[in-house]
Amino acid sequence: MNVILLAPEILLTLLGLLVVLLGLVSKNKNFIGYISAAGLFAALILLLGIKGQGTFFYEALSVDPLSQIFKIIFVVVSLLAVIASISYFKDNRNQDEYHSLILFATVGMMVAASANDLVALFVGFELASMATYVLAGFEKKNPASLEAALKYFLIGSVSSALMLFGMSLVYGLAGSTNIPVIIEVFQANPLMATSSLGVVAMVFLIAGFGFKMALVPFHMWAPDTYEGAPSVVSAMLAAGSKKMGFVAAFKVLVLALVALRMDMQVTFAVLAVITMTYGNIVAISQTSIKRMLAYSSIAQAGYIALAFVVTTQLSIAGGILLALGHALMKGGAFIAVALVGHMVLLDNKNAKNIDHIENFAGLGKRAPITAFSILVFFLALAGIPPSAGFIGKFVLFYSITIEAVSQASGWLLLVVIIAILNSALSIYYYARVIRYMYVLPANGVKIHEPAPYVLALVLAVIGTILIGVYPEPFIRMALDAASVLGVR
Amino acid sequence: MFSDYAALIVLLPVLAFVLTLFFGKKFPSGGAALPIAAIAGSFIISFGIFLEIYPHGTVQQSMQWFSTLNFGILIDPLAVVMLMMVSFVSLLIHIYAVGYMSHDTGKPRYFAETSLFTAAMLAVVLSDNILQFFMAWEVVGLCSYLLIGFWFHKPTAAAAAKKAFLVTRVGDVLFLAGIVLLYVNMTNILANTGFSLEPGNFMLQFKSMFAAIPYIAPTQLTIITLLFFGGAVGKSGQFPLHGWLPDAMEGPTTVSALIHAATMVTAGVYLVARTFPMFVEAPNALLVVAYVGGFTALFAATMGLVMNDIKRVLAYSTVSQLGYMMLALGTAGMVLGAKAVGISMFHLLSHAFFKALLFLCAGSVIHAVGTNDLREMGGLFGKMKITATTMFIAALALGGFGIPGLHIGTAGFFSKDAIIEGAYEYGHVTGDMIPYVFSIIAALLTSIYIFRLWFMAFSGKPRQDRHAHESPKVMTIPLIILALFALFFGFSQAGFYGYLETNFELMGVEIGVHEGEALHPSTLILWLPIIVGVLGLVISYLIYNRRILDMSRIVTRRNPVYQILLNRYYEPRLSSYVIGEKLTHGVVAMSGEFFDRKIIDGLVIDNIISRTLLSLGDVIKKLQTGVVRNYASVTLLGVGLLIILLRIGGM
Amino acid sequence: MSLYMYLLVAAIIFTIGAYGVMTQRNGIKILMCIELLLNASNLNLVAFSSFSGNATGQVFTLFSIAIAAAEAGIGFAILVALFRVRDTINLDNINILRW
Amino acid sequence: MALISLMILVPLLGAIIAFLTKTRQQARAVALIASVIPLVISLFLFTYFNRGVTAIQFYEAYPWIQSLGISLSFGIDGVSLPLVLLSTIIIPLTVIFAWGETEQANKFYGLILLELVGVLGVFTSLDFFVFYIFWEVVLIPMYFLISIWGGPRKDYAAIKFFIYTHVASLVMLLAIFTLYFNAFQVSGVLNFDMQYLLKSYSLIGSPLLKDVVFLGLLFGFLVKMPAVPFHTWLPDAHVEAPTAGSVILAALLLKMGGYGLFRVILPTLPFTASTGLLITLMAVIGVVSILYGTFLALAQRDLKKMVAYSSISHMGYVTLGAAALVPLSISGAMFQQFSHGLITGVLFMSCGVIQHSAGTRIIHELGGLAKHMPKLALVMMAGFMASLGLPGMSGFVAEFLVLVNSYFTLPTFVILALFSIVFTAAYHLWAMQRAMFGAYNEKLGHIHDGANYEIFAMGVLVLLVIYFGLNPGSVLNMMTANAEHLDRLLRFAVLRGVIT
Repeated sequence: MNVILLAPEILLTLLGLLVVLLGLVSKNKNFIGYISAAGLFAALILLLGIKGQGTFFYEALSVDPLSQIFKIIFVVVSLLAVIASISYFKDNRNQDEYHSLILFATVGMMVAASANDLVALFVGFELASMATYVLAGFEKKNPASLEAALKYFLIGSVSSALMLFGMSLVYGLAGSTNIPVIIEVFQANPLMATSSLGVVAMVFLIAGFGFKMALVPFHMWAPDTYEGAPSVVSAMLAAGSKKMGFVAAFKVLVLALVALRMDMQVTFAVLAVITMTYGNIVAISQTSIKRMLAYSSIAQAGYIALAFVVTTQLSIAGGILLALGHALMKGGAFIAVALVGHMVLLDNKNAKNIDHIENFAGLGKRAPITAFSILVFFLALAGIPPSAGFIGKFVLFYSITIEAVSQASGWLLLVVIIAILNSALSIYYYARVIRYMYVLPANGVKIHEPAPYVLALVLAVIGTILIGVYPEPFIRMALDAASVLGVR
Repeated sequence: MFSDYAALIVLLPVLAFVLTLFFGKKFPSGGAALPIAAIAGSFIISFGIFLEIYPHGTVQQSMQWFSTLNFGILIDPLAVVMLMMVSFVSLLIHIYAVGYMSHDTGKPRYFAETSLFTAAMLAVVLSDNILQFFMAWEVVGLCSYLLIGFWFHKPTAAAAAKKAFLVTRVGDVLFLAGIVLLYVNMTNILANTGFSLEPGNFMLQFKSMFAAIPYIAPTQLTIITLLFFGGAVGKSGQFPLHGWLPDAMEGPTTVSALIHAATMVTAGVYLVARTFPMFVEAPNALLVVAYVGGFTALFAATMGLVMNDIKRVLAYSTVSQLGYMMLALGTAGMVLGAKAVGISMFHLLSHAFFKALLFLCAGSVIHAVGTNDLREMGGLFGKMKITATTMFIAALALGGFGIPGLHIGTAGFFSKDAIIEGAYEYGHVTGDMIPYVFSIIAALLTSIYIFRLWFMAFSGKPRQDRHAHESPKVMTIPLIILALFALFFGFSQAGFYGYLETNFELMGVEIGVHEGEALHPSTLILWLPIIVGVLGLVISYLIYNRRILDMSRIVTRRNPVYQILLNRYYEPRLSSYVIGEKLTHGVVAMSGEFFDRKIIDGLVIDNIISRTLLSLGDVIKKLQTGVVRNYASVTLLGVGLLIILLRIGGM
Repeated sequence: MSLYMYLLVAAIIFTIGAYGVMTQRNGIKILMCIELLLNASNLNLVAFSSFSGNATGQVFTLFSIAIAAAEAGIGFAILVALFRVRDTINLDNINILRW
Repeated sequence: MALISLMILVPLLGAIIAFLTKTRQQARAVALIASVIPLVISLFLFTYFNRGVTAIQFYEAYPWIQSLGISLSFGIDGVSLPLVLLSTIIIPLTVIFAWGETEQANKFYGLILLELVGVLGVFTSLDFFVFYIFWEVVLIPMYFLISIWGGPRKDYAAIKFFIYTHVASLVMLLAIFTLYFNAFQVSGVLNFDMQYLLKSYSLIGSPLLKDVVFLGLLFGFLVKMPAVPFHTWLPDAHVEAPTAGSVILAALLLKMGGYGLFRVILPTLPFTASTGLLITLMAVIGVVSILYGTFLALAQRDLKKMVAYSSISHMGYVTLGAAALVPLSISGAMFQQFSHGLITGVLFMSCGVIQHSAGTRIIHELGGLAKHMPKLALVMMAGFMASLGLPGMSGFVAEFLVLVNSYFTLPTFVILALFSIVFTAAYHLWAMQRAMFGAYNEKLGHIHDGANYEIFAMGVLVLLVIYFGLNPGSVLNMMTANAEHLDRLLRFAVLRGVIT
């Protein structure tokens, strides 16, 4: 048992505690942001540096390519969020709590990512969830923020209850909570899972994970929460904790599906198609950019969920790539929105709904860097090459297409076509924002964009484009990660 | 040694075009000197070549263009006489124009365009392959467009120019189709039969075409020749594509002279003459040629009777004379073989001279009186003697006056009588006298309308108090020269025929020149043309000079015949209004527009697809009530649905 | 008493909780219903574990009880904060975020 | 010597620099330099291109995504070189034409340069993945050109253009997927190389799939061309786009579609399951586009819209010539692409000048412009004559070749196409008469002639049109070489009797 492999988690946990302590002793807390940023950066280095696999705590946790790539996603997202928060929560009295919460949330996600046991998975899930519940409502005086937190919390706990119920049934069926063991048992006697109890268990798990993934119909909380929560937190939620649902789903569902040779293609196809279509169509009619982004991330979840339709290595790799790309693009986008909010508040201290699309008019002149990064993120989200979004969709759609071809199944092809039509449709609302930024006249002066924001944005932009221009290593990582699941 | 510079015949005027267009202003009199010099050069070279190759020689130069196509020069008897005529007449017209256009501001443009016009026509004449012929032919069309619309600020001029281009374009498309068909046939022949090109020859060269005739299926050949003739109909203003020619009068008179005498319209006749060997092998096509020609000759003459615009009268006379030439090619072609080319070309040349003369005279009159309307002219004889005299000579030539017995007469006399005789001979052989009858009646009408014109213009008392004066030397001298040609060109008839008969042998094509069975037409037949000519002269003298009967009672609104003639058989209305505006634009194009914008774009793209999607969003988003209980319900219901779904879709 | 009785009870509890979540307006009541949901699962776990005879289920239950407690804490915290700004915990009025 | 990648990189750099420049003087200077260097390079390629050789020349490849068998490989042959030349000619002239641009000049010129990057990439890349990426990249700058500098309905036009063509390319992408996967199944090698994939097309198992893939590709290209009935994005885009945008759109972007036909469709066409049917389909689409475009052009009131529809009808010749599958008809179609690129440039520039000085493009609101705009009248007349196929101009050669050689395989369609010629002349002349000739419409007030740089750009194009009209061989010979190379495939197909 080589503890080095868990160094990142340990580091972040300790850092979280440290941050709280520092918060107690120090008056001006602005430096804390830098510390946690540094810590996250260090964790990232560790993650990238550490090679090797292993399981810990009686096989409760396992470190493998799959967990690692998701951990990288989580840490990167938190890093971006934290960097942005340095400006966002500047001179806020509770920065220490904020940052520690972010760190704990990250740890929770990482635990979930490398969970090898339902208990660990549940604990990780809950740790991350609770931290983010609080974060969503972190602006205590802002009713919207609190409402967001409330909805998030209620639906979240309902679905974690569902998940727990599902887990309990699984445990009952398999007699163990260790995922590999469960799989073995299932493989041994498939009938068990095809029993109604098994189905119910499966569905409850889907519901639990689907809540995080924001799949229709478990998405209801997402738009409200993303809109109400502080933009940096929304970034965290949309880009980070959302992926926790996917990693869990990959770990449990995919394995279960493979083990049980359960034919859930239709189910997931329906879920995915409904999700992406719903997300895109509703996104079109939004005027609040954060809400629009929320719906767009629902749509993206729909694309990623296509990976479950054909559980091939390639499709899952595609899903992972898109998740990675989406983390950067969506995280960056929300941070950019935060910057715009900052800009609007500069214009007018008590401005209402600051993320309204009108506020983006002439952004190209007022805040060139922000506007440009939004442009990049949106084009990437729309799947225009060369960008992370394109690569992800490319691999994903490719995997579905070849399945359709080799199975000669028309309805799979139909699914792909619906998917591409969706991604074409999405251009409509992305382009509308772009138009506001670059075509419409500015209704304000050029502003100075705070360095932390800019840094976060630039990092996200570079990541987005880098994956698009030089996807080779990322594709390999994704393939390795997918290979862990032992799918064909 | 001239033949080495054959290319210059075209290149000189082209050069003059470029220089005059861009630097004309810097030269005296709008750079008229450049084209005049250039065209004079062309004339000299052509004449030199004529001297070199006479009696039995050709100049052939050719270079590959791309793939199986080429650019080349072919100067055989047929070409060289055309070359000399075109360059010479257009030279005179250019000189005349210096005076005629002296007051116009757009001189550089004018001279540049006329120069290009001449160049293009010369290129048509000496091209050695059908494609190059077509290309030059199109440039001729372009120039006519530019020149007819020279006074583009006059709406009528702009419209006339467009009409000219479009109507001829119809013919051109047929011509192009003919070329396409020919090309395809040639390719197939080369691929499938023993036929092969001599080394250094290209596919669309006239030589190769003629050599290939035996291999082409007769029906194909007929279609090809008919399509070619379609082109000729367009360019030479034959029925039913004649409408553009009278409208072309909107251009300056000198341009009309160019179009009608030297360039453009003769190209159609030249095309048929050029590809005559193919026509000879396709008798049906020849028959069509004959009938279209004969009918046009008569048809146009009838309209010439009633026109009051001096230039329109001449325009219709041109149409009808071109009809004669086609008639000659058709009828004589069937009975006399290659001699037909000689007959028709001879009329083409003599017509060129006296028609140029007529137009220039008309121009001189208009220059003096300041109007085109015959009814406002009269009594000009005293004021402008030279013009009147030369024009009378021209009228005699057009009427074909002369003494049949002892070969004395105007140019028109020789050329036209030969045509009419040909028609008669054709009738005699085949028993089909219709073309002959057409030609005789046309001859009568011709002489009536031309002398009507002359008497109305020059005799009687002035009908307006604008003191007209004789034109300057630069204008009268060309008149005199042309008048001499109109008088004496006819005497070269015998030599001319002899020279052209051999034309196609030079390209190795055998066309029998069978002299009919020794035909001795009765004296009546011999004298009939001149009799009708004189008759016409007398009639118009009595009516328009002596005024024995009052025309105003005949020429009234209530006289349907007069109305039809005056409205030119309603051709302009039909072509431009009904076909042009209503049918093409109004019906076809507009319905297409409607279909495109409203059905495809409006209905499908805009309404059905985009609008639905966009409005759908507003509906669906209402599901997001904002009440958390509903969210929970949806979540739990989702679970239920999922279970059902799995039960159905899954296991 | 067979395993299925336990499972049945758990299912009933779960259903009650679900029903409450769907119908109640009062935040506190909804929190209680969520507790029901969680405890239904706990009951399951314990039942399974005692019948299959391995302890994991009971461990799991301990974890989940702890977590449930924390969750409740957070829930109340949020409700309190919300009450401060909105003067109500009737969740049907908490809908400024919608559409 | 990585000439091609250099040719693509220079404008990319130029674009970035142009974006960063402060004044319009700097911007346009950068744009000019960065667009002339590629011209020099492409002229070099044009000179040292080994004619008569059908193989790819100036080949260069760099590994990129090994795990998917994707490599950055570039090269040119007789099909692509003329289009590369065209692109590098059009863009500098566009920059010169737009020399007076004032509104956000740096962005404007930068976007124009990006367009150059895109089209050069499309025309030179030999890897299907790279091809697709450039194919998509082209959309973005054009979207901005329309939506920032466009006319009143620019938003509608821009988004319509973007989504419409994007859908098409996505459909094409699916077809590419299938090709790629099929090749992988056959050979066990992951490779995105274009030629390799096209060769493997004939090995697709199910006939249905073959046709589906083919249609997917065809759809992608026909929308770009655009061919009726997928053309409706074009008129809107053109009407709203700024002049420079229209020029690039019509002269280069449409050519991408045609290029696709020659590069992708023709090599696969003989091996489809129902070749005869598909050929007929293409021929029908081609002829319908010709006639439809002509008649709709006849119906337009807006000069620019008329020109837009004329582009549709001219591109119809490309489809027809390609469908005829005769070597000379194919090379004629290629030449039509080249020549239409040059001609349409003049036409759209004329529209631009008129719009700029008269303030309107509605034909019946104009009239007698020639009086006050002699220079424009001259070049515009030349352009119109070229567009209606006057011999001696490049358009004639192209259309003649297409018509004549298509007659061998598709006689009826050629006869139909011939009809359009008269009407083509009709709408050109009608527009000239109403807009330029006749009495001067005094409502327009005092108007000035086109600026010298505008006239210069148009003049150069006119000269090129005449040059290539009199001496088409210089580009035609390389096209013909490749067309004959294609013809071997087709001959093979003919032997199998799939082509009637």
